[in-house]
Amino acid sequence: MPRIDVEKERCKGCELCVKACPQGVLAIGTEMNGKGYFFVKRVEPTKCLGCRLCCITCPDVALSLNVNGTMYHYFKY
Amino acid sequence: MPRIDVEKERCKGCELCVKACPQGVLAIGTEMNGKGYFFVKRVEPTKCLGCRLCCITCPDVALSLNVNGTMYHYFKY
Amino acid sequence: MKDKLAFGYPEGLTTGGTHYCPGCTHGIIHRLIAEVIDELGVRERTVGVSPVGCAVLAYNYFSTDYQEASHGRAPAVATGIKRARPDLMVYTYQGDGDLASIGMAEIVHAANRGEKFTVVFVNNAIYGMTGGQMAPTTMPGQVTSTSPRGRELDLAGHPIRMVELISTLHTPAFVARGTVIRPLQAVQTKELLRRAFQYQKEGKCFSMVEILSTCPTNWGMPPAEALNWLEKTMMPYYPLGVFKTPEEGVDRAPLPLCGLQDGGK
Amino acid sequence: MKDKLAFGYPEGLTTGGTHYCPGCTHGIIHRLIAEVIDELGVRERTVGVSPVGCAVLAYNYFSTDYQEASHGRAPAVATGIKRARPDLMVYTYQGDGDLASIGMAEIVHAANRGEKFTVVFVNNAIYGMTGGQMAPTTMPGQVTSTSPRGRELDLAGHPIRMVELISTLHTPAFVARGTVIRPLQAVQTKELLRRAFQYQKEGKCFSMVEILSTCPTNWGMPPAEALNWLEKTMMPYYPLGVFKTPEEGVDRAPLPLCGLQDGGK
Amino acid sequence: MARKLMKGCEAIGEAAIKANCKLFFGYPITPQNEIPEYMSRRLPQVGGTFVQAESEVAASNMLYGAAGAGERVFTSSSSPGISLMQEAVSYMAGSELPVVIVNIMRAGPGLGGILPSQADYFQSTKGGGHGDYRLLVLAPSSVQEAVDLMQDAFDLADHYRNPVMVIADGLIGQMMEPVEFKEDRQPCRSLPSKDWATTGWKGEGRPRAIVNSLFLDPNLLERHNEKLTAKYAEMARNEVRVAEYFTDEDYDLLVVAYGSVARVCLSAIRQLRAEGKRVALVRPISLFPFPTEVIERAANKAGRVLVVELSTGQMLEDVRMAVGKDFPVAFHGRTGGNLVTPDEAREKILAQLAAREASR
Amino acid sequence: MARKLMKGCEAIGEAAIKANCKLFFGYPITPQNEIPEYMSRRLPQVGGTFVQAESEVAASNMLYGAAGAGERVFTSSSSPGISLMQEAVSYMAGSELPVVIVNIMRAGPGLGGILPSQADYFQSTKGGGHGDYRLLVLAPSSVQEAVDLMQDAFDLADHYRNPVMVIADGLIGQMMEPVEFKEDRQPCRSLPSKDWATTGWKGEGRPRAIVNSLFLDPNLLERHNEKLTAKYAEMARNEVRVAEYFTDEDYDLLVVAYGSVARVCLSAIRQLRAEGKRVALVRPISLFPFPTEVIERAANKAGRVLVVELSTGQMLEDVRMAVGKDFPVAFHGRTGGNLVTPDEAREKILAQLAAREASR
Amino acid sequence: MQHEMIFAGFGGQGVLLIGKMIAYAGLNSGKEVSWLPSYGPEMRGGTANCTVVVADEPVGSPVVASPWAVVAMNLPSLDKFEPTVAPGGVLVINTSLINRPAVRTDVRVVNVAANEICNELGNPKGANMVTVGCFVGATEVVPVQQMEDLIRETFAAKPKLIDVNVECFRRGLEVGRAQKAV
Amino acid sequence: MQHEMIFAGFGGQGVLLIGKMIAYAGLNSGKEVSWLPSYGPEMRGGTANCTVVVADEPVGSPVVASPWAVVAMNLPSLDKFEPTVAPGGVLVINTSLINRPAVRTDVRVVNVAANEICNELGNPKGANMVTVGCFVGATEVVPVQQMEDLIRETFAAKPKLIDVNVECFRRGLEVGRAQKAV
Ligand SMILES: Cc1ncc(C[n+]2csc(CCOP(=O)(O)OP(=O)(O)O)c2C)c(N)n1
Ligand SMILES: Cc1ncc(C[n+]2csc(CCOP(=O)(O)OP(=O)(O)O)c2C)c(N)n1
Ligand code: SF4
Ligand code: SF4
Ligand code: SF4
Ligand code: SF4
Ligand code: SF4
Ligand code: SF4
Ligand SMILES: [Mg+2]
Ligand SMILES: [Mg+2]
Repeated sequence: MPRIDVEKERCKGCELCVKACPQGVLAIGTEMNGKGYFFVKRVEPTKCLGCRLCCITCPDVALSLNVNGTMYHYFKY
Repeated sequence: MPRIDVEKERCKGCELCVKACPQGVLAIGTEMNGKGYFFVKRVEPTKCLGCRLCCITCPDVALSLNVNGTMYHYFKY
Repeated sequence: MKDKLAFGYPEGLTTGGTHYCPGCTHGIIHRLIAEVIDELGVRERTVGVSPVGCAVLAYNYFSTDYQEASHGRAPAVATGIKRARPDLMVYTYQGDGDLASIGMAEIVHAANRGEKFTVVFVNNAIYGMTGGQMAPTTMPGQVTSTSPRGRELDLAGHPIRMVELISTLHTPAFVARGTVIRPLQAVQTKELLRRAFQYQKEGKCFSMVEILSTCPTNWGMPPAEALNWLEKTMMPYYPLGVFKTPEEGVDRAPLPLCGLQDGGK
Repeated sequence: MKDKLAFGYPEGLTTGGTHYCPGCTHGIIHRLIAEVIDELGVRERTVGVSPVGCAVLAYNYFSTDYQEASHGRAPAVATGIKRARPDLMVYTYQGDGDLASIGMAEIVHAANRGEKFTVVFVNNAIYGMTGGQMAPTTMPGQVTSTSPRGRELDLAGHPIRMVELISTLHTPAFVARGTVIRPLQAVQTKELLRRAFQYQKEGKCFSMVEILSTCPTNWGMPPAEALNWLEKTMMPYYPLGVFKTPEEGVDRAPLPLCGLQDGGK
Repeated sequence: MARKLMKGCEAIGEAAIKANCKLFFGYPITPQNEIPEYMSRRLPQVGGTFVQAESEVAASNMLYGAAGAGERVFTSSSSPGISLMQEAVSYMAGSELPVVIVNIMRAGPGLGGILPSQADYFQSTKGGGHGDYRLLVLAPSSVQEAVDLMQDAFDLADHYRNPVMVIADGLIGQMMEPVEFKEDRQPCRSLPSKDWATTGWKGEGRPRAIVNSLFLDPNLLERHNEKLTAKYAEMARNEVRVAEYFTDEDYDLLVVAYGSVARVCLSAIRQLRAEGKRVALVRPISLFPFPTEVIERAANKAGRVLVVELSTGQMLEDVRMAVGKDFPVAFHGRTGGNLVTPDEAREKILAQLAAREASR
Repeated sequence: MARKLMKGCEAIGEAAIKANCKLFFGYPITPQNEIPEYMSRRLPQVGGTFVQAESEVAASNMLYGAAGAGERVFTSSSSPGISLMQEAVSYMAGSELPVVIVNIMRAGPGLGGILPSQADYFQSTKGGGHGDYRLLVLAPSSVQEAVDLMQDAFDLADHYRNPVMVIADGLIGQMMEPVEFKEDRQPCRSLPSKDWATTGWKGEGRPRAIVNSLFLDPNLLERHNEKLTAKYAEMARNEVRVAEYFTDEDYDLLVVAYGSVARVCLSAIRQLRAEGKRVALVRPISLFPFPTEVIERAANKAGRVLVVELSTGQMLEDVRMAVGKDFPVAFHGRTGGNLVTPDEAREKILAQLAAREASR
Repeated sequence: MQHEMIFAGFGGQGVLLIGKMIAYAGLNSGKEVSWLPSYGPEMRGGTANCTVVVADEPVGSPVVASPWAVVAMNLPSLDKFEPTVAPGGVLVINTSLINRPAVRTDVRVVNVAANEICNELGNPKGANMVTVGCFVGATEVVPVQQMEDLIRETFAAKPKLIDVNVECFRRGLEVGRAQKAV
Repeated sequence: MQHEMIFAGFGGQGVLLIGKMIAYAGLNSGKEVSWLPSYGPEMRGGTANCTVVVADEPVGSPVVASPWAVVAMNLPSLDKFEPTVAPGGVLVINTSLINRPAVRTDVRVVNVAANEICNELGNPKGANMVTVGCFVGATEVVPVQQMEDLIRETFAAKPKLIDVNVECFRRGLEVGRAQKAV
């Protein structure tokens, strides 16, 4: 299964990933990080396709994607 | 008859008018003006057509053209 | 089987995080550059040049040597570096105020001399860092803090298209425009950056990639809305694409509209 | 019947004579401008701006009010004058070092703001006043005092074509190129100047006329030979003509060479 | 007119408008962006023109053109931007153009920082540009004074046909204070008619106007330099502005400070005097011409001087020149954008008083 | 190596090459065009690079980049061009970049003229750019000295990581004199390795190199300012260069002059001494640091000072500061490109001697 | 008399505005005033503060090292400015966002749960009004009526916001008055 | 000993070159020298001059108000510099282009019809060589052999010009020697 990880201290809560995700995996949470931002959380983790659209979109490189090695072959984009 | 007048102190002897005149009216003379230039002289005054090519060419506005008023109508170029 | 990282943090970036506003696409552009540097394997001989503009602190964000240029002069600074050390990979990162306003002479001349470095030109149609004044690239009617009635074309003229302007130079160059507002466009822009750096690596030519970017803060809109505004307002005026390549036979210097024969009519 | 003056000294010029070298075409250009000012009847409200260059003393030669600008900044000075007093007719007279090198930012931005003045740009492919150094417009291979092996394209790039560059701006303008090396071309160039001043008189747009000119002294050849060199060497690279007019529908911003679809190949 | 709370930068802009200046050319830079922003809003309302220049180089040359055409005009910037104007400043001084330039100084050198500084004193008063010239330099220490000096600046510029520079820092530029614009303000100097301006030559009435600083003949240029020198001497005679505090009383220490810092020092001195400490303050308002005589006199009375600046010691040199070498001139400076606080000023003053005591 | 007749400007160019400087960025301006012209011919012969920049603004920023990449580099210009470099000069001082800048001064202000002048003294020594910084400023008075100082300038720049300015005028730049380039010249100062230069970061060996003058935190910027100030103080201790003539003898008048003018004064003084007149000369070679102590000492011995400059009095202020107010400091200046002739110097010196006599 | 105050909080909390209102209120009641925003790099970090001086005499230094009062709307502000309050001065704490008590015991501490109160009143952006109300209530540094007039002026362009903000101010006022020095 | 000289004429007459040759000849014979061209606005006007100092000691001022010798190749130069020659000095006049005699009586006047002579020798551009030859002949300020060597060096790239110029120089030398002080 692909898994999106959020580095909460990097997230600025801009919501761009939320809008970019075709699967509704992500949403802004209600917790604040150390810089005063409400950061993103996985709300539907199981729906993740591993498409990386959220990663490519995030201006703060707050998201990373881990996949089970056998599952996909990811091209360098 | 058209008549080209040379203002000798303005002339710098660059010879551009000499080359521009289709009639060979002008040539560099052997006299020096106050600035040390050999200035242009009319050598074949009677051949002048009044075409103004020399005037248009002279970088130092050292030439002027006088014509008998009835002879030509000069357009503003 | 162990998990495998399919998207992670590029080595070309330092890990500290940036000062950019939430949703500002400066951050995406940074990442794309870092990835290209990583992928070309040139990090250890790359020197960046930061502008004066929101990216003034870029030297803190890229894990390469860096120089901070004075406002608009990054192309001159890069010329100095590259002429001193042609073995280095050099790029400037410049905003639209920096490059298209105060730095106009420097960018045109560096391009025209064919300096072998790469320019990343981030066009967000505004002065971000100083709080939202009009840029030469500000759109007609766009309200900024120094165009409170919107950019007035009769007083401030039309926005300048730098890519088009630089493309008219006869000196061979690679000149292109992209954006990062959607993932696909980010991927395409990365490709443009890769080409730009590749041309430099081969010592071929000057290269410049203009990237349309957002400034949610000074445009006064949420980040996602800013992406849409860019698409709707800026993209029709600033078409994406490759405008000039160094290959032979693609010089496109414009010809006169009409000959002198009918001049003066 | 009394003689009638069919070609005489224009009122727009002072009578003192110039410091230009013998056969230098700066002098012809001066006369054409003066004649146009006379013929449009605007001498009493015209203000010229001299450059730093061989024409630095232009203020002594035109019988109008005049300002002497710092090197390259004549378009900024003219902007100041015209914005302060829109009723004045304002023109700058600039060399290629002045306008195309140090003054690149000022000319591009004045044109882009659509400042309603006229630029007379005298391109002689060299720095005349300072003794013959390379200009941005110097021809490939041309020997100058700072390009002793001839202009090397890989180090100094190709000559800049200012008219083409300014023509890409979207802001309406009148932009053209002429020369004065033959009487016919001088007449045509006068026509270009007339149009340029006329557009200004009507408050329509920025106007610029580039004029290819000789520098016999620093080219190191007699005046007549200089005319031929210009024709043979410069004219093929700097085509004469009208490049941009303010009339609708003649904007010729270049389009991308290719779409992003095939970018990266 | 009633007193209004205004930000320093905006008040400076409004003061220019009240001084009938209808033209502004400038380029954004922190911490003075509120000036161009204000002008871009206000000028069209009063029939004026705001132009955002492509750079400070261009802005300063636009100033040249507009002033040369006879109109009142000003620009503003901050330290790095002012450096870019130095060629044009020298040209304007050489061509004797009346313009007003505002420098809201920030910390340097180089890009430095955006916080307050007074480290452009040398640049402003000695000539950052080339050649022998002087600017009239005025340094307000409150928003109201900025307004008053701004209005005077235009009159002085016109009177002397010379650029006038108003220098302050972000403290003055960013703070709000009550200001009043006097309705019936009269020019502070006579305003000669601008018959030298390029307004179009009708062939009579006046000679052809040529705005220029080029003199190829060295004798003509020397004569021009002599004329300028005489003008600067006249300014030195007539335009010294200085505020003295407690110099009529007895004191053992003279503090010299200008602009925002002077104000902080004054706070500290008031408190110290309330405690019986004998301290006085001279606050130069015109930095060129420098109030040399006032300082010389006041320093002699004190026998000890403390100069406080947001720099590593620039006005210090002018004070040293005024005071000579007979007694100590101490210095306290802060840099980098750090301010001198009243407590810090107090402490430095007390230390000097103690040293004076010890040396008796 | 044999002595060779060389034009000052060309000798300056050759000296740079002999100092192993392989990079020149510059823009033409009279009266120093022979420098870029010479470099454009010579540099390719020694594997170096000459770039004609689009302007002085660009040239100075190219200097910044090249110096930041660790290479020796220089530029040259004349007064208006140097004014355009002031922002970059402040940046280079702030970023501590070793560069050499040559100013062949011409008459100003503004476009002025192209003949010799010394009116950029303030700009060079006090900071024409913004912020607290100092350049090391050297002023040769012969072509040979220009050569020697030029070579030292690169060493000093590298040693202190500071811009060094060499200022002269068209007299030095345009004249030919015999010069000698020593074959076995050693660096005049230790040359620390340039591990701060942006030469590519290998991830180890040294920290990442960042060439920068921005410090947003005022405390960091203040610390940076303090570091710079300490460096300037070190220069002041170690880098004073001055030539004294007849100061070991008795004299009633001290003349202070630098550069080309000092040489003219020396001619006059030699002749006057031959006639039994008691005059001495101090010629500052480093203008920053200024030879304050030497002048103070020599002035005290004389009791009267005459400063001669091609300006309306700029170095004069530094001399005044050194001398104090106890006895007169007279001034003779020429401007506009006019030179001081030996006869003129003689006459002014005699007048001062007479005044001194009268006041006894 | 002279009162120096620092208002501090996150960027969007409106601390510059309430500082400005105090300055205006001072001016309108015949005092001398100054208002000085912080504009340094800290602004980028998302925090903001301003220094306000209200005095009978023309204001000396607008820079204040030990203010009479500090109004802290978030934790970083409390951390930064608590130590600076002059002994005997006032420290207002927005307890909604600050989860520690004051450390100082030589100053008068005034607590207000500003965000809770404004949320309660349906004006989630009104925490600054609540806080300034509390401050005025606890200190009477400027007249209440002046402040209410200023709120009306401030929101004149958005009439819907006037009443809720006045309401916020008044609720703060009550909270402050309840903690008034006796 | 120190000799100061000014060489002056029209722009194209080659006065800078002959000044330079004198300086080189001085240097090559072990003297200290300086050569200073005029580069001011007068150059634009078509005139040029240079000041050369040849001395035993290092040269003091390269600027000279009253030179020991003036070599005037045209009338404006004579007009300008005749009054400056130091009493007892030397004044060389190219009589081909100067149609007035010298006014000064307290200096040694040396006349040479330089243009006639060089035209005669088929080297119309050699007037400067004739003149400098005459100057050297009349004054022996530098060794003749040095000068001839320098002519050979100067025209090394155009060998055809060497002999005619040496010839011009020698003819000048004769004229000068004939007018040598006795
Ligand atoms: C000489 C100079 N002028 C002006 C400034 C102020 N300044 C800093 S950044 C900037 C413009 C920033 O806009 P842009 O280049 O578009 O970058 P962005 O912040 O939008 O990314 C300006 C004018 C400066 N630092 N130096
Ligand atoms: C700031 C500055 N830089 C350089 C110069 C020197 N300068 C004078 S004219 C000139 C260039 C002249 O060339 P161009 O503009 O082509 O005019 P031309 O003489 O050929 O007509 C230069 C570099 C100067 N006066 N000011
Ligand atoms: S990888 Fe794709 S599906 Fe998964 S969270 Fe990101 S955008 Fe959504
Ligand atoms: S795009 Fe990045 S910064 Fe923005 S909300 Fe998503 S994870 Fe956070
Ligand atoms: S008018 Fe024509 S024909 Fe007559 S001289 Fe001139 S060019 Fe020759
Ligand atoms: S073109 Fe003019 S200047 Fe030239 S030779 Fe003819 S008349 Fe004389
Ligand atoms: S101000 Fe604009 S450009 Fe700058 S970081 Fe914020 S959003 Fe980005
Ligand atoms: S130097 Fe060249 S451009 Fe200048 S006047 Fe002479 S010929 Fe004309
Ligand atoms: Mg921008
Ligand atoms: Mg030219």
